[in-house]
Amino acid sequence: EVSDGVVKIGILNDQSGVYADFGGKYSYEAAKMAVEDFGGKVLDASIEVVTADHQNKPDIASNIARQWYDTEKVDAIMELTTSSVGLAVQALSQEKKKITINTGAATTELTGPQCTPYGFHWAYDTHALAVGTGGALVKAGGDSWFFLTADYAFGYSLEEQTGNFVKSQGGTVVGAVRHPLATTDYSSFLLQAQSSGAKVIGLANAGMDTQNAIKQAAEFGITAGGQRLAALLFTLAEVHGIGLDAAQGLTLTESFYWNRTPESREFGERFKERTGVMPNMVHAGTYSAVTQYLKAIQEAGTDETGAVAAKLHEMPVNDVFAQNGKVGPNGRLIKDVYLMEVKAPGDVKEDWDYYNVLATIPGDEAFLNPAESGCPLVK
Amino acid sequence: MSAPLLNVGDLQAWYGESHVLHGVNMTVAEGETVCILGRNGMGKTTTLRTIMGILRKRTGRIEFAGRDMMGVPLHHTARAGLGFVPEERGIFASLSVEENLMLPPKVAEGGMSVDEIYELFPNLRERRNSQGTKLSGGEQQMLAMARILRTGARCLLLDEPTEGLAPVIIDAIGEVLKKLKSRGMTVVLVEQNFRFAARVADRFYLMDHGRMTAEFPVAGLPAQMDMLHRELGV
Amino acid sequence: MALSVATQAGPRVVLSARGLGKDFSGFTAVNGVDLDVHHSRIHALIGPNGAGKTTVFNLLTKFLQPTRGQITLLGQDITHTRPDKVARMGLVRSFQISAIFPHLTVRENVKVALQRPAGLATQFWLPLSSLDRLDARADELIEKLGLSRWRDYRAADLSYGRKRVLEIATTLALDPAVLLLDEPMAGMGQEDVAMVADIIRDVASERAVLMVEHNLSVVADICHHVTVLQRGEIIATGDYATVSADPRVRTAYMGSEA
Amino acid sequence: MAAKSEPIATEQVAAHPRAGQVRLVLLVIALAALLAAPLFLYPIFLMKLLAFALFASAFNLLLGYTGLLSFGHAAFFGGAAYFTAHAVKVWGWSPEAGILLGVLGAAALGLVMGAIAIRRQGIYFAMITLALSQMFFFFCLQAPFTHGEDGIQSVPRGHLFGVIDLNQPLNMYYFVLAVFVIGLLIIWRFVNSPFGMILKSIRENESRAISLGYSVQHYKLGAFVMSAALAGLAGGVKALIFQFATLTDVTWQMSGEVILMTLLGGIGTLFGPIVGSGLVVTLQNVLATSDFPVTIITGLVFMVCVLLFRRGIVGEFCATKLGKMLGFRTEN
Amino acid sequence: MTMIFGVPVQALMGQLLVGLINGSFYALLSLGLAVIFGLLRVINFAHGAQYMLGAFVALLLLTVGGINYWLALILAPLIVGLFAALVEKTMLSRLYRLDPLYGLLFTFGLALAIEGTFRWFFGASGKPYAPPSQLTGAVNLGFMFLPVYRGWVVIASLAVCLGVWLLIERTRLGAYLRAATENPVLVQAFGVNVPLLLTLTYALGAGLAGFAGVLAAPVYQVSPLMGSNLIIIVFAVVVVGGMGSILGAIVTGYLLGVVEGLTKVFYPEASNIVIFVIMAIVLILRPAGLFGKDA
Ligand SMILES: Nc1ncnc2c1ncn2[C@@H]1O[C@H](COP(=O)(O)OP(=O)(O)OP(=O)(O)O)[C@@H](O)[C@H]1O
Ligand SMILES: Nc1ncnc2c1ncn2[C@@H]1O[C@H](COP(=O)(O)OP(=O)(O)OP(=O)(O)O)[C@@H](O)[C@H]1O
Ligand SMILES: [Mg+2]
Ligand SMILES: [Mg+2]
Repeated sequence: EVSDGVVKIGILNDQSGVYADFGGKYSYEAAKMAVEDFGGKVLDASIEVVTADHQNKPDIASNIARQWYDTEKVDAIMELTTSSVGLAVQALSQEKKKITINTGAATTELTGPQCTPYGFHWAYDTHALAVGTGGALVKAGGDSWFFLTADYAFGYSLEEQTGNFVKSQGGTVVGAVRHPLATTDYSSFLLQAQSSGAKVIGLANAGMDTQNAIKQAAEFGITAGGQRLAALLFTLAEVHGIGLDAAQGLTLTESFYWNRTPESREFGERFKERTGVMPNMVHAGTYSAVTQYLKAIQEAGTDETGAVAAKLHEMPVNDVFAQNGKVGPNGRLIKDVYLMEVKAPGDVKEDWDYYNVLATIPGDEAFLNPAESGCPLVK
Repeated sequence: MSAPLLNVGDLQAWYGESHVLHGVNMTVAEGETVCILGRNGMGKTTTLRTIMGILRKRTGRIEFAGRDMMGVPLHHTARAGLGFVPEERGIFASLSVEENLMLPPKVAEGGMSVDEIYELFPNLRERRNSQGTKLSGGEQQMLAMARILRTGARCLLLDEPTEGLAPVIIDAIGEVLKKLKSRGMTVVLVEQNFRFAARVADRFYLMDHGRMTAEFPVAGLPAQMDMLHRELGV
Repeated sequence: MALSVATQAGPRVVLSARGLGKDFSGFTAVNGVDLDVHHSRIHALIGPNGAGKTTVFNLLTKFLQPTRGQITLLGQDITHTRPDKVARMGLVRSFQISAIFPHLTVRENVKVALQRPAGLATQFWLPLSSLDRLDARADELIEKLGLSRWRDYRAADLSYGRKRVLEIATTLALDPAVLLLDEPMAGMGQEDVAMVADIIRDVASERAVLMVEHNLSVVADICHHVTVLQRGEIIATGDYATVSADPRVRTAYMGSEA
Repeated sequence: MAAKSEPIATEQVAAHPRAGQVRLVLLVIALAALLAAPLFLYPIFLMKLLAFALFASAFNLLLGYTGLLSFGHAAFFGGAAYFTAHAVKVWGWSPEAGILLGVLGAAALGLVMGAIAIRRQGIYFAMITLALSQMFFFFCLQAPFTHGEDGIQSVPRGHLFGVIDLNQPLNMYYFVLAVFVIGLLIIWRFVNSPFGMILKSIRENESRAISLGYSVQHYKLGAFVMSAALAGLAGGVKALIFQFATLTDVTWQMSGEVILMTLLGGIGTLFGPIVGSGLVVTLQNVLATSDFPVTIITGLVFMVCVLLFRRGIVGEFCATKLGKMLGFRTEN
Repeated sequence: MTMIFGVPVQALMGQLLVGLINGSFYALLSLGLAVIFGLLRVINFAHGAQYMLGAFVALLLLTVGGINYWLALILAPLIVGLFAALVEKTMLSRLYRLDPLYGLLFTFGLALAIEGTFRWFFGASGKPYAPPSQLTGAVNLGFMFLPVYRGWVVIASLAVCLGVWLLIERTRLGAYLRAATENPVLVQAFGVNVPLLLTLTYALGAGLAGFAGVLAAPVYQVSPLMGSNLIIIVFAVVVVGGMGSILGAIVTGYLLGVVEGLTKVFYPEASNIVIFVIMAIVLILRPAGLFGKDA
């Protein structure tokens, strides 16, 4: 039933670079955790999880993926942080007829024009971030924006979609400046943002870049000067990275928070047991993705890609990460996402208790309607 | 004769695998000026470089002022009182003429003063602020010598000091050497210019294929003439 | 102007300079030098150290760009020509500090010089063996300069003196119309000096030679014409007897040896 | 380059009379091995190996035989990859045409960079090539057709001469092998030609070469362009192998990598770069899926090579008695 | 508000100041490189790594040893210098007699190894390092908020640069070292302990990088790759200034910092390319660099 008697899942992501805490080794742990919770076997075939570091290089990533498929009998690859990597591996996997479930990358391209029948996008995407964080800030009166954008695909789409959303809400975009990936000094960019007079400075970047930008914004008295920062892609890991002093008051969007429900708490604690850190949406998303994939195999009674993909498309998702989430024909998991505010150091009651949940954004609002996603697979 | 200042015994030396010195024996007494004659490629330069310790692939005996120099690290040979003027002059491009002149640390009193030196080599005073290697070939040779005269070394190793020099300068250098001798300076001189050597040296060694094949005092020179004609074509 | 008279009388001028001058950041190394080098003659350029002889060489061969003056080679103005072009036009020089290709064998050194005239320099599609036909000529030269014993040595392993000889060999290989030699005898043993002197005299029969040399016996011996340089300017010119008689020269240069 | 200051071993071991035949036999064995390899090893890996071996050999043509250390060869390698990928994917050119474009593009690039760089020597040359390739890198980062960080993805391999389907791993492999062998033959001839001889002499003593009437700049430029073109050949092929053209191939780290390969194998030896790249690529593959940063090892290897065997593996072998008897020659 | 080329003057002033701050790091780093190159003829590719080392040493001193910023500012450079001295004595020193390119390749490898090691242990993402309490906060200059700490960076680097310049251009030591780079054997034959001098020089250069690292720690995060991003730029600075020209390195450091700052105002896309363009132009027009004496 199961090809060559074992189900092999690959966790391919950045484990040493700017996204090492964002996903990294912790996603691998999440995957193994999922396998154990599932019982370690599916259709009494053993389950294996392998992992590798793609250093945010799409070419390295697709080489590893290719090798995994060709020589190591890997059945599915997940996590895939960084949009460029996500797109590369998803394209390759279609050619090799293998399943990818992306929990780390942001771009809506994955389930848009470049969608594939075997590619799934799980945790979040640029649209959700735009709607969540962008929307919230516009509502709060931040109606003029200036973007600080990472100079590559992910940055552009995040800037574009947030910008569009802001405009659709009657806000304006007064300008944008692009900075190279992994810039260490943002002072000059921040000064431009400052002199633009915009009410909100949207940080269309991620990981270490965002962390540095936020720290330096504080140094240059920008936040003190009354302008607000919108960390468009910012998770628990990054908050922990720069500390509450710098992060407090930030509004951000995640599709998971460990301290939201008893189940998520229980999961969070167990995860922290293993890894020493609380999970963010990428880690929890990976856990969910692996679990769902195994369920699908069970349902399908085989690990043949076509059948499993079909199951993944039709089965609802119910686990600690998603409650009655559904998967669109374009591969997009549609579930609620949450708008958070980072607490002030004083208000923290226990370790890692960083967020106040401001609002829950229903999946249908957060994510593009598959029909409008531009995915050719959607009739 | 008192114990020699410099005493070289069965000195052998190699460049890589090529064996160049095949057991050189030579002694130089305090205050003496000794000249090594020999055709090209016989090992004259090599002898000096080996005594100085620049060429370290060597065996045999080198004693200076009764001290064994074989084990001594390069930067201590100079402090022992040996001064070296290389064949290729070794002027420093990144230093001005004056800096070049001042470079070698004084190892003892009794060296020439800077004024005395400029006295001797007027060109150097004139060009003292220009870059060392911008000097002409000859000027560089003067600088190379002047530099050592400052340090007050007890024993000079001069490798073809007159090469490429104009007769006037050669005369001047001849005078310098005489002056140095009167001060009790010991000199080991490698020369092609036989006429010049005859003027300054007390004693001669004839070098042939890495060995000293003859040794005679300046007095014995006439007797040796035809042999030298044969050997050197003087 | 005894000089100009002499030029009209003598054999044709192949290389001539007019009002040649060179300044190095304020310091004038060469000034107002007029020079005529004649075919089949050996012309000596002598002068105290630092007089500017090497600089004149660098100017004539265009390794340095003159500050003033004009140079003509075989009737053509080369004042603004690149050095390699000048060499191809037939003006070849040796260097005061010997210049050879240290890791090539003696024979290869000579062959490299032979390649260009033989039109075998740019072919990157031909095998090396295509150069074999240069061997004969190369060995001939090597023989002539008494280097046969070292023919297959790396040039680096020769003594200083022999390196100079080798350099002359490569220079001759080009069979240039004008030959510039900068102190060819410096650092050579007497027997080599004699040999090289013969060679120069011999090759001069079908070309012009301009040489810098301190070894006055040689100059007296083989040079038809002598120009004395001092502080970058010509103080005397003519045959050896005339020049060495000139009191200015005696004081400035000859010293006790005259 | 290495030779400049190494002590000169005057003791000469004459090549054994039969050396020629022995070398031929070795060559044949190697070729046979290459032909049989894909039956035992992962073809993609082998192809990567060949591509980098060619790249390193092209680089060595410059460093080993003219003594010019370019720190910007990635520009030609990665640049050609982009050109080929774009031509094949966007314009739908045939693979051979695409590769040709890559080669020409790299050559043109080489002509421009070379024209600027060869006016300088030694470290300055290295630095200016580095600067120029960095400029090219940022150009690629911003130029739309390269798709920045994403790179040009899923490049079709297409049909060679319209008939041979390169999507078949074996077809692709033998195609790459053929390109590789041809590339090497070109290099071999180039180095052992009258032109190569002049290059050598220029490396030894430039001003003397000028005084012999050689227009040094042109010879250097010629070598530079040739090296660039061959690097381009490697790059174009790589783009087809991985169906990918990316920024990684134009970074200065890539320029450093190819230096390592050459150095490790042996500068100025024909087979050195091949051995070197083989080792480096294998190493990278082994460590690709481990979390141990490959740079630690490459870094250490670099240091060890420079310190202990500058001649590189092949170079050292050539220097052994056996090597000399077999008549292997190095430029050092 | 008043405009220059359509840029508000205060923004311009701000950018100039920011440029000056970056320039301070460029100057310190290129100074170290220039010292090493000028005297050892080694292009120290490991300079970026040593800069990173400085920052990490400071971080570890704080987290492990509880040693504060000011002490670290002294200790870290010493530690880095010591490490460099070891490297020089045991390895680098064997390469002086060879083509300078070997020095470049060796240090290139060294850089890879060091950075790789730190990536292995600490990951590539940055670790924060808080500025000393005395230097927190910012002053309002009217046209911008200047974080006090960054003001300090400018002053500190200026002071150190000046000190080093005097040491090398005005002392006998300088003459020795310059000569030693050309012909170490001869200088040693004159009785100077050359090997020791060279070791000290390399240590000094690396120490400067370490110092810059400590200065940088509070400004940027402490990360294993912080140097590798910077090193190439600093190369460009040194080349433009004139390899081995101490003064050139310093002046050009500040200069290019400012130029870069301006580019960020007028044409941000070119901000990361402008320095290389300048470098290429200079290399063509004046290969010895703006301040270099002709090589
Ligand atoms: N660096 C070197 N490597 C190998 N062999 C060398 C080296 N230098 C000199 N030799 C060889 O050593 C021998 C002696 O050379 P040396 O320079 O001592 O001769 P010399 O008597 O000084 O000649 P000259 O009068 O030309 O200076 C020569 O055969 C020369 O080829
Ligand atoms: N590149 C340069 N820059 C500055 N000054 C220079 C340069 N080259 C030579 N000079 C100066 O020009 C003058 C002439 O030098 P040149 O080498 O021509 O003398 P020369 O006649 O060849 O002396 P020698 O016979 O000793 O070689 C010297 O004073 C020298 O210092
Ligand atoms: Mg000698
Ligand atoms: Mg001269």
